[in-house]
Formats: sequence, C-alpha cells, structure tokens
Amino acid sequence: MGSEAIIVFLIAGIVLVAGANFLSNLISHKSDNPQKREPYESGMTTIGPTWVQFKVGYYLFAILFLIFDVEVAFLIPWAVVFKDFGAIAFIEVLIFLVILGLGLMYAWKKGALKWE
Amino acid sequence: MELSSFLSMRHEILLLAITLLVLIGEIFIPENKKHSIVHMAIFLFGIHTITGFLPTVETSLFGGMFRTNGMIHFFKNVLNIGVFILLLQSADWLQEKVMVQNKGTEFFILLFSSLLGMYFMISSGDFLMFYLGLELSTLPVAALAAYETTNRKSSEAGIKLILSSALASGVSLFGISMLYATSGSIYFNDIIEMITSTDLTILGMILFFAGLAFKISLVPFHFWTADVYEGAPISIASYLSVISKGAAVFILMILLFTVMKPLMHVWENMIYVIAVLTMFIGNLFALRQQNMKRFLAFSSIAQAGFILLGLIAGNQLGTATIVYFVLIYIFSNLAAFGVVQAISLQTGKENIKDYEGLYRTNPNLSLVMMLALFSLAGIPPVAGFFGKFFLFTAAASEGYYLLVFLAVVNVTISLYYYLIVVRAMFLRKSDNPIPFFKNKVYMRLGLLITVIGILVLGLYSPLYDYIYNLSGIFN
Amino acid sequence: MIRALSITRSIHDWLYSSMSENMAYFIEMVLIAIVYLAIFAVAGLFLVLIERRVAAWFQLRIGPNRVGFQGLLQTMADALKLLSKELTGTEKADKFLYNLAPYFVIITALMALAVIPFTQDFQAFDINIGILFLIAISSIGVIGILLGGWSSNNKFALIGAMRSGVQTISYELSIGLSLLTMILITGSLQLSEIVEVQKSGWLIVQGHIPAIIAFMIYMIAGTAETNRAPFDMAEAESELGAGFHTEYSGMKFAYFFLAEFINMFIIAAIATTVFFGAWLSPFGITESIPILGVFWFLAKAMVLVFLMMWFRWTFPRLRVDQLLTLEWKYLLPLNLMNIVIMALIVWLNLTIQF
Amino acid sequence: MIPGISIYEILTITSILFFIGVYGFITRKNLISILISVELILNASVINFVIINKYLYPDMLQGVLFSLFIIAVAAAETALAVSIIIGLYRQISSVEVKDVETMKY
Amino acid sequence: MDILTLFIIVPILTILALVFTKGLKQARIVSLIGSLVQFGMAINLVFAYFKERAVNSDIMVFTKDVVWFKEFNIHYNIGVDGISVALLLLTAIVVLAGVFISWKMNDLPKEFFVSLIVLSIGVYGFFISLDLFTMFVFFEIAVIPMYLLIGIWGTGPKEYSAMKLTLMLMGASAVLLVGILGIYFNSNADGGALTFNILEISKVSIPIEAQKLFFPLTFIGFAVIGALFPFHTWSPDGHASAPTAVSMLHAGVLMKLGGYGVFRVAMFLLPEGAMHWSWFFIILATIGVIYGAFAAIKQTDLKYINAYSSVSHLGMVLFALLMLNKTSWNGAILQSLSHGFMTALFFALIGMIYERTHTRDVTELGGLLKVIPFISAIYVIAGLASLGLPGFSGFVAEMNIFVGAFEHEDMFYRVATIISVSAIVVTAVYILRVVGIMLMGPVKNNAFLTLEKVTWYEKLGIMLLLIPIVGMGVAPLWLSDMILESLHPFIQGVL
Repeated sequence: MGSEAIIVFLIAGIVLVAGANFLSNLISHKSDNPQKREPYESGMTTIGPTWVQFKVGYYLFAILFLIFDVEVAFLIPWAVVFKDFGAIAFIEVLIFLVILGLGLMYAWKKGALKWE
Repeated sequence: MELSSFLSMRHEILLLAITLLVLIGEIFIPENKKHSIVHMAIFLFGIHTITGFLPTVETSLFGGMFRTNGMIHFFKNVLNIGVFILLLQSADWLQEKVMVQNKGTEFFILLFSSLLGMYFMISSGDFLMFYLGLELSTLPVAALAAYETTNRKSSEAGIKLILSSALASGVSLFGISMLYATSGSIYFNDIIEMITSTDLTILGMILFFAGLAFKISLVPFHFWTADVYEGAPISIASYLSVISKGAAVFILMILLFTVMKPLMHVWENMIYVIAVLTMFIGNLFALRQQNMKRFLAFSSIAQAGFILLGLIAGNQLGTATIVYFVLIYIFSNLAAFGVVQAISLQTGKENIKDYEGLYRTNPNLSLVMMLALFSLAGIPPVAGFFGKFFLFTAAASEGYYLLVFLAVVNVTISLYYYLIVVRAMFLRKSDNPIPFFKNKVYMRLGLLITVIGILVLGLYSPLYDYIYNLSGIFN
Repeated sequence: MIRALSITRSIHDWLYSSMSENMAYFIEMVLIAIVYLAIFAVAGLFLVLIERRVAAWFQLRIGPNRVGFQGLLQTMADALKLLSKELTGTEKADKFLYNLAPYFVIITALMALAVIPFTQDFQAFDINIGILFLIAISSIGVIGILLGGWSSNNKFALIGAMRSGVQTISYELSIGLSLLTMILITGSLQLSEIVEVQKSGWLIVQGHIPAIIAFMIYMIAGTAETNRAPFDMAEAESELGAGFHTEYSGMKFAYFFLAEFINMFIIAAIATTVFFGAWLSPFGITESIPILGVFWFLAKAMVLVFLMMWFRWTFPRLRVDQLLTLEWKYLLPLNLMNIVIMALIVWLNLTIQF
Repeated sequence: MIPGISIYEILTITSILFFIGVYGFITRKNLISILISVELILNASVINFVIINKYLYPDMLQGVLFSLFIIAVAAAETALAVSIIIGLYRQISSVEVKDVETMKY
Repeated sequence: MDILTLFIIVPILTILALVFTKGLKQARIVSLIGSLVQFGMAINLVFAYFKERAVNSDIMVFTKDVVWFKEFNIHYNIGVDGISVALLLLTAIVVLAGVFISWKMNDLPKEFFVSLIVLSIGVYGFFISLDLFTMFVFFEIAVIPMYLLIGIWGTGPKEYSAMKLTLMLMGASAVLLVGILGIYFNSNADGGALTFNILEISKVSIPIEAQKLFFPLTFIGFAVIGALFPFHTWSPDGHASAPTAVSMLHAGVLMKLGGYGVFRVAMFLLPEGAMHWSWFFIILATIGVIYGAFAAIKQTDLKYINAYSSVSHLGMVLFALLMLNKTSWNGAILQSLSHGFMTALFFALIGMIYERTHTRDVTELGGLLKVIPFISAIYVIAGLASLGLPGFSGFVAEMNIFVGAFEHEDMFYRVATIISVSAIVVTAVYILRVVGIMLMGPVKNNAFLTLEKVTWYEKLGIMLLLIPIVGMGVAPLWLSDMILESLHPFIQGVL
C-alpha cells in the first residue's frame, strides 16, 4: 500500500470520532442546567481568568527540546548511512555530540534544567 | 579528502576550538575567577588573528560546499582584525558591567559563533552552506542584541533584529528555491553553467538579494538598523555595522560577480536604484538624529550605499576596491563606535548634545572621533578618502558618471552631519561637559589600532596592490 | 497491505476481478480502514480490561469478572455506557479547539498503528522512513492533549496539559535517541527491513550492552510518553482532578482514554519491533507459518505491556522536577554516550550475530 | 510524487503560503503572530525545495537536504525569538507590537 | 629629499613638533621657526628655479615621479613652473605673516597653529602637484582645517559660516571629482594607459564631447573656491567670521587655488571645452566682478568690504583666464599674486584695528590716522594698491588683464571687458570711502585715544606683505618674465 494509506487512516480516524460523537448524541439523554456549564473546579466557581501566564520553565524546556529534537533529526540520516562510512562518520558525529554535550552541560550549569 | 586539507579550514577549526575552550572555561572555572575568561578570550583570539596570516592554498572541500582561496582567506583576516579590535574595545564594558552579572562568556561564545558563521558564509560553495552561514552569523547577534536583559530597549532591539532577519532570510530562501528550480543545483559552480536569464531566475535572484540586503541594511531593508543599533549594546551595534556588514558585502560581491554574472544586466539596474536610494535615505535620516548610535546607524546605511558603487562596476577594480573600502570602513567605524563606547561606559551619555565641549576635557578621544568621522566622510589624508575615491573611480570606469555625481552629492550631505558631531566636540562649549577620564589599557589599545589604521591604510599603497592581485580570482 | 493472509489475497483478487479498478481500489481501502478500526477498538477495550485485571492481581483482588467470561465484556459495557452519556462541555471553552482535540489524539494513535508490522506483510503502511514516521506521529499526539487542556478553560486542565506537554516533549528526545541507537545496527528506518535484519538475532542481542541500555531508556521514556504512572503528572487525580481531560465527558473522554491505551500498545509494539524481532519467533521455530507471527508479535507486545502496568503499580508518582531531572540530567546524557558506544560497536563490528 | 497533482499546483500553494506569511508579517500586531508568519514563509520555502527536488530533479537529494537544514535553522530561530519575547514580556507584560516602539526614527 | 617634497615634509615636521609643545609661547616659537624655514625655502626655490630654468627647458622643473597606486596609475608626481613658484612664494610669505599676526592667540594655541599649518600643507601640495589625484587630495586637505579655524577661533556667526564654507567647498570638490574622473577615463583617447598625470593628459586629445561635458564640472569645481558668482556666498561669510590670520590665508592663498586649478586643469587639459563654454563663464565672471564691487560699497563691516572686494578681484582673475589670451593670462597670474599680498595685508590691518577698537563697523570708526598712524598709513597704501594705482602691484596686474582682454575682436568679449573695467572705478569708490570715513576726520570715540601701539611682531607681519606689493609694482618684469615663460605650453596647448 502506498502513501495513500495515510489519507485512509486520516479519514478513518475522523470517521471514528465523528461517528461516535454522532452516535452518542443520538442515543444520549440530554438535560441542561447552568451548573453543568460551569467549569469543574472542585465545586468552587473559577476565580480570575483561567488562561493565565505560565511559569517560564515550560517555555524553557520547550526551547531546549526544540534544539535537541532538531539534533535528532540530524542524527537519523547519519545513523542510517553510518555503516557505509565508518571512521569519518564516527569522528564527525563525535565532534557533533561533544559540542552538543557541552551545550547541555552549559544549560545545566546555568540552571536551565532546574525546575523551581 | 585528506585530513591535511582541513588545514585550509584552519580559520574555522581554530575559531571553533576557541569557542569551545571559552565554553569549557565557563563551565569549569569557578565563579570568583570568571573575569580571567575575558583575558583568555582576547588572548586566544589575538593568536587566532595572527595565525590567520599564514599563507594558504586554494582548495575546495566537501564536494565543493566549502571553498577557500587567497581572497577569501584575506577577507577572513580582515574580519578577524575587526573583531579583535572590537574585543579590545568591549573588554572594559564586559568586565565592569557584564561579568558582575555572571554572563560575560556568552558574549564571546555568541560573538565567535557569529564570526564562524561569517567564515562559512564567505567560504560557501553552495547555497546550503551559504544559508547556514548566514543564519549562524545572524542568530547569535540577535541574542547579543537582547543581551542586556534588564534593558527594555535591548530586548526590543533583539526582537526587531531576529524578526526582520527571519523575514529576510525567508524571502531569500524562497528566491534560492527558485534558482534551484531553474538550475537544478544548489552548487555555485553548477549554477554558473546552468543559469539563464529567465523570468523565474530573475525573480529568484531579486528575492535572494533580500537576505543579504537585509544584512547590509540596504534600503528598503534598513528599517531594523537604527532601532537595533540604538537598543543593542554598543559593541553589538558596532559589530553589526562593521563585521556583519562587511562579510555580507563580500559574499554578495562573490555571488553577483560569479554566480549571477549572466544576469548582470538585471542586477546592474537593481543596484543602481538601490544604491541611490540607500545613500539618500541613509544620509537624509542621519541629518536629524540626536543619538550617537542612531546617527552612526544611518551613517552606516549610507556607507553601504557607497559600497554598492563598487559592486555595480562588476570588474576587478570594483572587487578590489570593495574589499579595500570595507577594510578601511572597519577601522573608521570601529574608531567611532569605540569612542562612543568609552564615553557611554564612563558617563552613560550617548547623545550628540552631550558631546559638546568634549575636546576641552578629553582631547584624545575627540581627536580619535574626529579622525574616524573624517574617514567616514572621506576627507584626505585619512583612509576613508582613498576608499571612497576608488569606489567612485570603479563606478566611473563603467561609465556611471551620474551615479558618481549623486554619490558625491551625498558625500557632501554626509559631511554636514559628520561635521555636526565635530562641531559639538570642538566648537561648542558646554556648562556640563563630559568630565575627563582615563581609559583602561584594552580600550586605549583598541582605539590606537584603529587610529593607526585610519592614518596608514590609505597612504600605504602596497596594501591595495596586494588586494588587487588577490581579487583577480573573481573576475 | 495485508498480503500474507491468503484470505485477504483472495478478497483482493475477487474485488479486482468483479468490478472496475477504481471501485475495487476504493472498496479495498475501506476494508483496510475497517479492519484497522476494529483492531483499534478491540485492542483498546482489551487493554483496559487487562489493566484492570493486572491492577487487581497486584492488589490481591479479583477485578472485573462478572460481565461475560471472566469479565471479558466488562469494558464493552463500559464503552456502551460512555457512548450513551451526554456530551457536555463548559460554556467558556474554546469550542472549536475543544472539539478538535480528540481528533488529534485518535488520528495519531490510528496512524501509528498503521505502520506496526504485526506479521510478515501484515502492515498497512510499510514506509521507508517508518521509525521517523512513528516519532513524528507520536509528537503530534501531544498537541491534542495541549489543545484539550488549554481549550477547556479550566485551571486543572491547563496545568495538566502544560505538564503533559513538557513531559512528552522531554521524553520524546529519549525515545528518538534510543531508537536511533538501534538504527545504527539496522541501517534502515523501514520497519520491515528492521525485522529482516533481526533474522540473524534480535537486536537486543545483536547490540548487547548498549542495546539493553537503549531498551531500558526506551521503556522509561515510553511510559512517560504515554502519561502513565509513575509519570502521570498530567492527570494526577489527587492534585488536578482529572488533569487535561477534566472537562471532557462521555465519549469525548473515552477518546483520550482509548488513545492512551492504544499508545501504550504502540510503545510496546515499537519496542517489540525494534528490540525483540517483531513477529520473528525465537530461533525461527515457526518461520514456515507466517500467520503465527501475529501470535509472536502480540505475545511479545503483551509482555511489554505487562511490564508497563507493572511499573504503574510499583512506583510512586514522580514530582515534575524529578521527572525532568531524570530525563535531562540522566537519560539524555546517558543516551548520547550510548549512541557513541553503539557507533563504536557497529564500526568495529562487535555486534553479536548468529 | 503525488499522482494527479502537478508541480504548478503545489508551487501555487507555496506561493500563496509565502504571501500569506509576508502579509501576516506586515499586518499582524502581535509578536508571536509575526513569528508564526515568518514560519509560514520558511515553510513555503521548505515545501518548495522538497517539491522541486521531487518533481524536477529526483536523482539528487539536494533540495530535501536543504529543507532539513532550513527546518533546523528555523527551529533555532524560533527558540531564540521566543526566548527574547519572553524576556521582553517579563519587562513590559505585553507582546504587542505597539508596545515595542520606544525607539522611532 | 628633493627641493619640492620638502615643502610638504617641513610643515609635517612642524606639526609633529607642535604636538609636543605646551602653551602659547612654545607653540608660536615652533611655528615661527617652521614657517621661517618654509619662507627661506621659498626664496631659495625662486633662485634655484632661475638657475635651473637657464639650463632646462622642460615645462616643469624639479620634477619627481613616484608610483603610488599603480592600478589606477596614480603617481606622486610633483614639479613646478614659474607660476607655481610665484604662488609658493606668496604662500610662504602669507603663512609667515599669519604666524606673526597670530602672535597673541591665547585660546588653544597649539591647535590653532596645527590647523594653520595643515592648511598650508594643502596649499603647498596643491601648487606642486602634477597629478590630478594628488592635486585633489591636497585641495581637500586645504579645505577642512578652515572649518576648525573658523569654527573655533572665529567671531560672529562662526558655526554657520564655517559650515557653509566647508559644505560649499566640499560640494565643489564633489563636482570636481566627477570632472577629474571624466578626464581620467578619457585620458586613453590616443591609445595609451589611463593616467592622472597632467602633462601626459595635455598631450592627449580628449574627445570633444567629453571635453564639453567635463569642462563645466571641472571649471565650477575649482572656480567655487575662486569665488565665482553665484557660488561666492561662502566667501564673505567665511572671511567675516574667521580670525585674522585665517582670513589672510583664506583670501590671500586659498582662493588662489581656484584660479590656479582652473588654469592648470580645466583649461590646460580641456581646451576645446574651454573654447566652447568660455562665453557662459565670462558672463558669470563679469557679473562677479561688478557685483563684488557694488556689494562692497554697501557694506559697513570692514571684513565684508574686503571680502566682496576679493570676490570682485578674483572674478577678474577668472575673467582674465577665460579671455584665452597670453597677456590677460599673465595679468591673471599677476592679479592672483597681487591680490594675495594685498588682501592679506588688508585683513591683517583690519584684525589689528579690530583688536584695538573692538569694532569692525566703518561707521563707528573715525580719525584713526591720528591715534594709530602706522596702521592707518599702511591701510591707505594697501587701498591704493587695491584700486590699481601705478607703482603698486595691482596696477601691473590689471593693466595686463585689460590690455589682453581688449585684444579680442569679438564684440561680446569687448562688451564684457568694458563692463569689467568699470569695476575699477567702483573699487576706487569703496576704498576711498572707507579711508575717508575711518581714517580721516575727528576721533569719534574717546576710547580710541588710548589705543595700544603697534607691536614689533605686527610690524614685521605687515612689512612682509607690504614689500612684495611695492616690489611687484616697481619691478614687475622679473616676475612677469617668469610667468610668461611658463605660459608657453599653455599657449601651445590651448590657443
């Protein structure tokens, strides 16, 4: 099966969710009251806006992830052809990883990995 | 590929090693001895600068992605000298203002990374390497521009720089993709053979031009310049205006003269218009500036316009003169920024008005400033005159007399605002002048080198001969 | 294409002989989709049951055993119950994103399922960048969670989503890197080829020490990736209500629930494929009957699933900082070193092969 | 190579994407939106490279390789931009363009 | 070191020495020594020139040619003929007199003398250059110190005047630059290499079209500093604001660069262009002559009077040059020299008067002859020289100019000449008016009765300038010979 499989599965997923939703809507018992529409918060009403500013740590890790994930993207092609190249590929990737490791150590040292 | 051929990459390898050393130093040196990193970095970079002058051979590595020859090598040395002076000038600032916040080493790491990017950019043999170099040279500078994290202007400068650079490189990439579509390769050597003057190629070239025009801050890609210069730390402003611009001019020259030679009839007209616009807009906006950094920003835009005069010539004279001019420009602008830096560090004053009466309190600084401004304006016998004269000669050699005329009109305009600063320093008297202060050793050394450069480079003609002989490679 | 099974072959032939090519093609696609949807649903329901039984077993109780034989239909009944529940939602929610989130999690789980090689040729989508595809798809799942948590307009949900986000992206690195370690041996990203390579020994044997390390890292990261205990900060019920899906009810909640279990299975399946020879039987004992591969595959996967459940009922929940410390300060450096070691082993040809 | 879809259609899409990005960059009032616009431009280029490679020059992988690097660089760019925006946000509690205009002319 | 390069080296050494001085006394001594040496060298050059000329019939003597930028064929190429020698002598004398006049320069003395000497380097270099590039370099070097000199040590609206002066002159040099580049890129018309060398270019026949295009550029470029109407406006303002010594140098020497440049570059290298355009520039020059003279009548500020008279006189120089005639050329050069000495003397005297009375307004002065007789007497003499009284240098120069001009048969030239001649009458009016109001009559202000006596250094400065004026008037022939001889190549080339 070629690349159209991806479309097939996409459609299948949509059909599954939409179909089940439809079915559920069809057979479920419906009742409405204002309390039901309140957000769930341990029985209390929500205080203040919900979409609040988040601590910067989350962004920091997102940024770190971005950097290291890209590095994975570079390693994958390397890993695939590694057998064909041997020594040169090994040395090059060693340099790459050493720099990367230094970067990680730097981030560590600077407290970027600390969750406060 | 032999390992010995890596020797021709020694600029890159050495600089990378230095960067890593500084990084290791940052990780392992205890807090109370951190200030030694400044000395270490400057010392190492000094050695790097000197070793750069060892001879090299013409090579092409990684299947043509990386290439080097005498001219490229020389230009890397030029950049090295510029950065070395810059480091000397920023050493005091780093030690007094930045190391106390425990983040001085990032300055070196980022700066060296950026320089490394420029090496790769000017050594690139294909668009991939070029693009990587371009980005590697821009991104760290954006981080550096936002370096003073407690200063709102600095953050603004950073965000402006990175967003506009991202836009420019995106547009540029789109252009590269068009060139790739028409020529089927991203290697310069293949493109030279394949490129023809079709609509798509021309559009691609124009879009591609945007990325570099941004770095050189040519009109209409100059909007970021003044804001970033004003907000960023002075060292970074001067780095942007000198080193970054120089490298971009150089690679633009290589690309236009080699890869896009078949499209010369197109880019000639394009550069003609842009040169005129850049000179006029840069100069006219510079007239109304009050802040020294913004002032120098617009002045550097105008200077970029002058550089295009050498570009438009498209011959060996143009090539040699651009390099020569950039070299001179590095010294002149660094001298000007150095003085601004020194004064700003000591007193925090950055406005032209604050400079009134400077000569009577700090004669040496104001003399350096005057020389620098005269060199920028193109007044003999300082070096800037020779650079400008040769640029005009190069443009005139292809018959662009009208352009030369417009350029010299601009020289006159520019003289006016350079003289405004001179006037403030020498002619005016102030009730509250900048008090006398003595610079530290590094700053004095940095300024001294620039002054020697300004005074000697123009008069010393063998240098021009040397550059001229090297520049034959591209024509 | 499910070619190995002769029944599918005959269906295929019949379709193409009895109607126009486009029509046949279309129907075939629909059939495949139905088959995988069925696998999806059955696997999900079955895994929930297993989870409950295993939980009961660990806690020395019996677990669901009333509905059907040994409670086999228990989850079916649960699903029916969920289906018949009202789909509520809060007033303040960002409706569009709120409804969109389940699609993300379900579609990604389904797509990941598509590339799993159940047995020889029993693989809907044998793409040549299989592993990369898996990694890519699995990172889309987290968007669904983030969307769901964010759009609910509920602080618990938002916190849960953010935690889930930071956790998933962190451990994704480890997943990628540990799989990368194994790619060094196989030299291919295509899952069928990876299986092929393992005919001369499962990779965990071929790669010996680094492979075992990689496997361990993979299992830890995989558990974290699916937001399962002990890494279930995203839905830590004692702190956050129900975490990111606090505001989801009925069927919409079921999607998240279902996807989580399918993801667990997918993690186990990938581990099976990459480390334990997928459908290959030990020492090739059933090589001649490819259909038995399904059995071997599921057996191996179930062992790994059991392992993950074991984790759940053994370890206490981590704090966020511990979780991140584990990943960034231990697993990631270890992983990087592991890659170098593996590269060295491959380069010097020190792998064990039969 | 997708059957039934020619390179022109895809290139049209990427061009539209590109101009949406440019338009967004110019008109958007929020720094994050601007950043996203820039990403659109970059993505347009990425798709361009891959498509051109796939359709016109399938025997060499230059375009695909290029796109990989563009993605990497774009990631770095975004990381940096976001961190600068965060730094700015900490000072002025805003990511609106109108609030980062302290320097003009 | 050859005799001409020393003209550059000695001032540079003087500057270096000045850098290490402290205070007024050291500074003025050092600069006095420097300019004395320079003066001696100039005198020596005159004798050496005659000696050399007797055996050497080249156009230029004492030539030296060093390659500088070989890609552009730029040479450091120097040499002199009679005209240059005369102008060098003028420069040396005026600079020396300027140092004397600035004897009491209290504010930033070191910087003052350095700027003054930098200015003189530019002028010396300009007069000895035979290469367009070096000529241009020295031209610009001469302009910039003016900015500081006027801006720092000047009076009145000094910043405005300094800026105006600098910008107009730099604007002129911008135009000039295009002209020079045009000449350069047409200098291979006969198939040779591109060159900046004046002598070599003069042998090349530059295409007529190029000549017509580049002559006005080159002419205007130089003529602005020679105060060509309507580009003269920088000159009166500059003069008025400048300190005494600077006014002297400015009017006496710097403005001569214009005439010299026009003659040596524009007309010598682009003769066809000169023929083509002469009518137009003659009109401008004539207007300048008349306008300058009439404007001088209107002024009450002594410096403005002199400044406008300079515009008038230098307009006459340009006018004479454009007449394209041997006699009038001779007159033009003589007028340059004569005006140089004379106007320097005027400004020196005005400076002295101003120092004592603290006003330059003619209407506030009166009866000075009674209180400062020496200065007043010299003023009268200078005035008489200025209006062309026989026996003084002005007469010789103007005679030559008008005799030469009348030789033209064309009606247009004759009319222009007649108009210009009438300026002499106007000159007499304003000179005598000033003499009458300022020197004669009763003492208007009692404060004038206690004016300081003329000091020895002032006397020395004045005498230095007065002697050549009288000398040229009484014995003009040796100078005239020297100049006429040097005009031969021009006559061959242009006419």
